[in-house]
Amino acid sequence: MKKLINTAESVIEDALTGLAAAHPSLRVRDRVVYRAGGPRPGKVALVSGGGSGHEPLHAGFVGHGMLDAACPGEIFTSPVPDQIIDATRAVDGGAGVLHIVKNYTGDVLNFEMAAELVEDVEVASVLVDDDVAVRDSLYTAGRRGTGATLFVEKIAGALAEEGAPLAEVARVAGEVDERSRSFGIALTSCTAPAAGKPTFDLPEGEVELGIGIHGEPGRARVPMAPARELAAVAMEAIHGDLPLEGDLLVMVNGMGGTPLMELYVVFAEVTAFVRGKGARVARSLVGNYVTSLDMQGFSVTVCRLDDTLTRLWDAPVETPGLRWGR
Amino acid sequence: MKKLINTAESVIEDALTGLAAAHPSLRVRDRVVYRAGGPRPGKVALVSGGGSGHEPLHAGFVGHGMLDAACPGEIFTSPVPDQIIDATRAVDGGAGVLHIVKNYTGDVLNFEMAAELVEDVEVASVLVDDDVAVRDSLYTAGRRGTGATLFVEKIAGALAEEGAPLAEVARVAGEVDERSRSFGIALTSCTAPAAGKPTFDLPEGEVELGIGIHGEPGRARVPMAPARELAAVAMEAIHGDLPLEGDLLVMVNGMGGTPLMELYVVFAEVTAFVRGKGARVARSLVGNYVTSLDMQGFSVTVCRLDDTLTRLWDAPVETPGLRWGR
Amino acid sequence: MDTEFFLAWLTGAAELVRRHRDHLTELDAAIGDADHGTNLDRGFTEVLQALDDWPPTSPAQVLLSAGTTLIRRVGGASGPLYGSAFRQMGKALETPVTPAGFATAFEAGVRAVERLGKAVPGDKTMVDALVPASRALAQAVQEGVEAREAFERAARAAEEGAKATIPLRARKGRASYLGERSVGHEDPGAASSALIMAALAAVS
Amino acid sequence: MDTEFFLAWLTGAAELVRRHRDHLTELDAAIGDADHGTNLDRGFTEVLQALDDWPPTSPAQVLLSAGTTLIRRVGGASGPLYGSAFRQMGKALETPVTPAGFATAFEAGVRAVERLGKAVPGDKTMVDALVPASRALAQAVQEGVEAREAFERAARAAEEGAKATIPLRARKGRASYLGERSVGHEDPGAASSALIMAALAAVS
Ligand SMILES: Nc1ncnc2c1ncn2[C@@H]1O[C@H](COP(=O)(O)OP(=O)(O)O)[C@@H](O)[C@H]1O
Ligand SMILES: Nc1ncnc2c1ncn2[C@@H]1O[C@H](COP(=O)(O)OP(=O)(O)O)[C@@H](O)[C@H]1O
Ligand SMILES: [Mg+2]
Ligand SMILES: [Mg+2]
Ligand SMILES: [Mg+2]
Ligand SMILES: [Mg+2]
Repeated sequence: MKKLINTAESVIEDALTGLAAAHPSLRVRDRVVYRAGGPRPGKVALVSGGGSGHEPLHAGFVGHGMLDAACPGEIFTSPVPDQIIDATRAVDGGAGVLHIVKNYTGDVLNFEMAAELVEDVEVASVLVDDDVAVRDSLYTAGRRGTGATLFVEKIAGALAEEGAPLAEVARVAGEVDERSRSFGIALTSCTAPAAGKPTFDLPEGEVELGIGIHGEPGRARVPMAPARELAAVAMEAIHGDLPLEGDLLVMVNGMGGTPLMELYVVFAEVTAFVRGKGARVARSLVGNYVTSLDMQGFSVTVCRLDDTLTRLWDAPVETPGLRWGR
Repeated sequence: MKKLINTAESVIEDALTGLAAAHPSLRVRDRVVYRAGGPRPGKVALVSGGGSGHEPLHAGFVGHGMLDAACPGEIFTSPVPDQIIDATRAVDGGAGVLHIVKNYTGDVLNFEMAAELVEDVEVASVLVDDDVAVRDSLYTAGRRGTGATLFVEKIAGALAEEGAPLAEVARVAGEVDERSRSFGIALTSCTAPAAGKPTFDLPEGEVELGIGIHGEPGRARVPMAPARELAAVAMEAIHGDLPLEGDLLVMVNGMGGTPLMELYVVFAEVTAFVRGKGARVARSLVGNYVTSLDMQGFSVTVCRLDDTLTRLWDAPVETPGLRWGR
Repeated sequence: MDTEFFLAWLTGAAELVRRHRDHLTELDAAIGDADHGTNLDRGFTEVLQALDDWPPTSPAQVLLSAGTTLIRRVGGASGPLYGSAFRQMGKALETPVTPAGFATAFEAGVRAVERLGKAVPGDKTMVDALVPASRALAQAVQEGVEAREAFERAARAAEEGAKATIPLRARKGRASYLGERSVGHEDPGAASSALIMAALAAVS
Repeated sequence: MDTEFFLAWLTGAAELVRRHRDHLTELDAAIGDADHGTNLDRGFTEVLQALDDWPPTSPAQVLLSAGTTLIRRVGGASGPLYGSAFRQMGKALETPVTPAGFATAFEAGVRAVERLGKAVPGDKTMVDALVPASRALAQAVQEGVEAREAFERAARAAEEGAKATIPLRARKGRASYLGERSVGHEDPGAASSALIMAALAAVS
């Protein structure tokens, strides 16, 4: 394993030091990343968090029009209640706080515990579960939260900036999750610093279908194929669960080790696929947004837009990872 | 080799198709990426280009406040004169065109040939050569152009938007290059699609110092070390060539396969190093901006700012790869 | 069973977790996200630290302190689960601690895990090691065997329960995402539960 | 030496470049950026295409067409360099083509490379193969040997010149960035120049 770190133990601290140094718009205190300037009176505050290793998610999306605070856990390990409690109390501007939680047992348990312990703040919570690779059934912990988390954070964040009340922000956040689906494919595994070696072995000629964002193996292993075919596998899985119709927000997301050029190749295929189904890519993102350390591969996330969601997506955002309109 | 491509031959075309689909603000014609909306009357136009594989450079920096057109060559191969001639003629708004050329024999020769052939347009050209790993002497082709290219494109682009004349834009572009230095370190080689295997072998325990951005081996190979030490090697090389003083613009750039978290770890060390020299990181960028396909590693680029350069750096920019202020 | 006994248990558990850290992480790498060993090692190290910083004066305090520390320092799924288990055990523990009283408290702790995680035996989780351990403990106490023997039976039951997760298909936690592919691997949390019970049996 | 002869030369060169493409790319991987083989293969394929689309009617036209295509399609350093070489050769070539006339034109082509790239023999570039080839050609012509023999000597000189780049330290092009580390590798451009000269000698 070769990584640009000092020690496996200090990597989170060191990265947060760098993040704070690079972005004067952020403040880092006790393992929580805050938007500078303190709570916004009257504005619903958004708090998210989860294991580290998915950068820029979540800390990179703290700022105007998105999150008020992010709680980074250890690598692939959800944050502890203390972080979430601190964040929730610190960002509350009197209008309450929305917890955006990716659907993983650890994230759910820790956010639940935190929510119970801050009786003094009005807390609502939205669970993100967009990964169609996992069937939501009695036989699973339910669908994983992956790429749609970014959509939920951006759109709910824009609504909160508009001054909408907590219940409304929570409702729309849930709606975004319901209208979104994702599917991921890995070309390589990733290497967690503490583990020191790849989480799983993936031979030269094969890829993993239906991976999550924690280096966990996927649902199946198949031979490597051209971008066109891999894109089709992901899009068929999504289309089979939520038919592609109307205006779509589409993200082709890199898993961290895949260069931009390849993501554009995939995006070209995804766009053609969408057109083929008679739908339209109305808005898009191509890049590394919800990653899995140094994993090579991609995921596609699709959200069915309506006028309100489109307006909120287009609203100004100013964060290290996503910025437009200001 | 596992890559998200259809064929090694079609990768550039396919990626440009995806780029155009993802960014309505761009137009792609005959292997040239243009800013939509045609030439800006009275504005000096900026044209750059070079081999592909460095994304988002250059095509990702086409837009308001930066480039008017980019000419992507084959992977790691400079563009041909035809592309540069087409671009130069198409973007000229009557105020002339600045060619921003990275100092590589191929880039220089092709841009020179193109410039000679467009007698009908006033063309000035700036050569970017910021890589301190290469001594500029009778014994080399001169310093390579690497990270400073982004600084030159951003700052010259802002000045052009302000309406400055060609000579002035060219002068400041040259000044940015003179005030900038870079040094790169590779943890892994990269794999060019056509070659199908890594350009060089780099054993588990070793790194390459002083690499360029074309997967060429560096100046020396040394044992892997903690981020703090690798950052110090890069910064000492830069500081030894251009003493770190006053306000600095610092970019910690990923080579394409290195996750953001590690780049922040490096940036934390770079900031500490700069402070140790009594200088100040006044502006910064951390991310994958001038890459080498899927190479893992980083480069640091430092530019000594003055008030004018700081103002121009802060000016609004709206491109796929760099955006703020609008 | 005094305060020393419970301190010795947690110290032993911390040692076993440290020694088997990489193994637990490898088990998690196969069907999870390769962090269970590091999570628990970090957690138990902090547990000992806290017990050292604020010396407890009763068995219940030892368990409450350990549980709180695990909740506050581990994260992930196992942090809240183990943390709640020790906290509930502490709340339910009556002094002076008798084997019977301990068995009752232990069962309360296991219940907390079941309540929080909603897993039932057979779901391929730590519950598959903890429930058999709890049953064996209650059974042994009823039979009136001496404490040491009771703990050894509980440890054996936990160990068997952990191994029994190998053929199971996971229905809870990350491993459930793998569906059929989770079959053939031991559940990391069940394995760590077996270690914690082994530490109990090893207290002398 | 008629138009057919020159078409045969370029066809042969294209075949040799195609056959040695991966080898040229490997040479470039060692001290450059691993694209010389693909660059030239792409270029010569286009050269034959253009010669097929717009059939030339004179030897000079063959060389001018080839040079222009290489400049327009190859890119990199070798595109403009080889392109200018063929264009200058074409401009300097007088019909009917005699061995002496060809040697003069060839020398003009090599001069174009030297002028454009500012490399001198010993810099570890294609110049190290082209200059000896040009000299051998002139020499042979002076000695009045027949064309075929003259071309074989030129090809041998180019081949020897290419191999002679191995111990050299590069002072031009990408390889120069490696400093001392460029020693011990054959220059890819010199190698491709030797192939082009071999194709000349092979025309029958
Ligand atoms: N719902 C649940 N109920 C009981 N135990 C669970 C549940 N979900 C996960 N676990 C246990 O937690 C273990 C994983 O812990 P750990 O790896 O530390 O957390 P994470 O899964 O968040 O990375 C699993 O092996 C399993 O035994
Ligand atoms: N200044 C120069 N003069 C003559 N030949 C040169 C010069 N620079 C490079 N070359 C030749 O070009 C070859 C490399 O060509 P190629 O790999 O196609 O272009 P690039 O170096 O741009 O990738 C080198 O091996 C060398 O022979
Ligand atoms: Mg985890
Ligand atoms: Mg090249
Ligand atoms: Mg885990
Ligand atoms: Mg080359």
